[in-house]
Amino acid sequence: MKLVYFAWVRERIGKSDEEISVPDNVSDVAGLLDWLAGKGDGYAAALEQRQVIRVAINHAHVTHDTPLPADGEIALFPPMTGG
Amino acid sequence: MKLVYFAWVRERIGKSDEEISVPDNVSDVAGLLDWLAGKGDGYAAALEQRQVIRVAINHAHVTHDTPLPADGEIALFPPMTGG
Amino acid sequence: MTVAPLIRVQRDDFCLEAETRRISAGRTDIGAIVTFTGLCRDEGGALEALELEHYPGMVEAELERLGREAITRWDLLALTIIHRFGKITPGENIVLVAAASPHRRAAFEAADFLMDYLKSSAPFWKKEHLADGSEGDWVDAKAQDEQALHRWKSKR
Amino acid sequence: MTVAPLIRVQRDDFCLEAETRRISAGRTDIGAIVTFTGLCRDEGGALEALELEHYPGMVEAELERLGREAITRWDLLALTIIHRFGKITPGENIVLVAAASPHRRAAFEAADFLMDYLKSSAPFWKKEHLADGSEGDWVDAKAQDEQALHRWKSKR
Repeated sequence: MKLVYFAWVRERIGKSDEEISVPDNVSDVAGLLDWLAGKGDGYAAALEQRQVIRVAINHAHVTHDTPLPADGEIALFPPMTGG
Repeated sequence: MKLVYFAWVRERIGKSDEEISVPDNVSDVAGLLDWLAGKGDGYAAALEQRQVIRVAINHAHVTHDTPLPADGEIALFPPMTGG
Repeated sequence: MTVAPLIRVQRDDFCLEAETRRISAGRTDIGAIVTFTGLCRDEGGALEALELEHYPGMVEAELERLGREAITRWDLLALTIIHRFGKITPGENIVLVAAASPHRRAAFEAADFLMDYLKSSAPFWKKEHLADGSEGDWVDAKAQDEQALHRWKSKR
Repeated sequence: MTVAPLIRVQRDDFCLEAETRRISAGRTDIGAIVTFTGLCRDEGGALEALELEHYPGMVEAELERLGREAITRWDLLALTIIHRFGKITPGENIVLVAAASPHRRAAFEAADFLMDYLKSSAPFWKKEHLADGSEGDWVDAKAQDEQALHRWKSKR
């Protein structure tokens, strides 16, 4: 599965994207965020305020209770500030 | 006093402006409209539906109960359709 | 600094880009510009042209008054109102309102307000020239245009 | 005929006149065009530039989705959304929404709706570069931008 990061999520994690394999017991977006936060200080800092992190699966906004897809691109980013 | 007419008020009266002297007993806009309506067929046709006629005194919108000014320009016209 | 509305009543067409550039040139405090352009429609092919009659002198005074009211109600940095008169054919511009503000809501509301009021209080009258060569009627004022004004009386 | 939104996400500036001409050229059924232009402010001189990061692919998909929703809700004849990315200095354009309709209310509401939703759901993030040479912060999303969305949920 491909993860992509934007804005201060990207800066804190220290990379803009990566390929990952999640453990079998991680089944939804919330579980993914919990698991990622344990991967190191950068991840922990990026995901400290878990509730503000926005998530998109294959370019569509999703909520934290959305099941993870079998494959595809998952994006993590702060609230958007376009316009 | 100068009267100016626009749109179908102008067309029905048959002129775009005229100088008039109103009788002493005509004191407000409603009185002026009543008096004008008696001046001839064109005036009567123009002022048939008295309540839709809009009036401006010296370039400012006024209601029919407004006293006539001592001097100046009074405009009679249909509801506006700009924009 | 008090903002003064720029009012123009003219026979000629206007250029949207020129007007917004006039507003924004050399400044860095504008966050939003909303423009409204009103155009002549052909009413499904029935209309050849509109003839816009106006009351010179009063039109300018009334647009100035409306512009100043908008500037009082909203945080505007610039405001332009241009209204054409004379013969206007389908597809051509009739009116432009451009409102600039630090914030988008003020710019949207001011432009919307001005179009609502301009329709009912700026002394213009439209006469139709029909495509079949006949002389059309004077356009009737719409009751919904009068009703639109109530939107602004409950606010603020 | 179904109207499709014109979406562009680009580094370069855009021209308001060119975009409205693209919309109105050769047609006689448009009565109103409302444009919203969002510009970069200098925040009282503190800001040197904004850096706009975006999520390529998703931005286009999201703007297309919002554009189609607006076309479903309002009687639009044309709709253009252009959003820039990269480094943008004070006074420069950031975003354009242009909505055309037979009637003014639809054009106003659609442009207003799109700006509200675009702020909260198009994947762009603004980082400040400060005039004193220091690296500024990422711009925070405003609670009022989230609240603005409720305006559209009670309607229709």
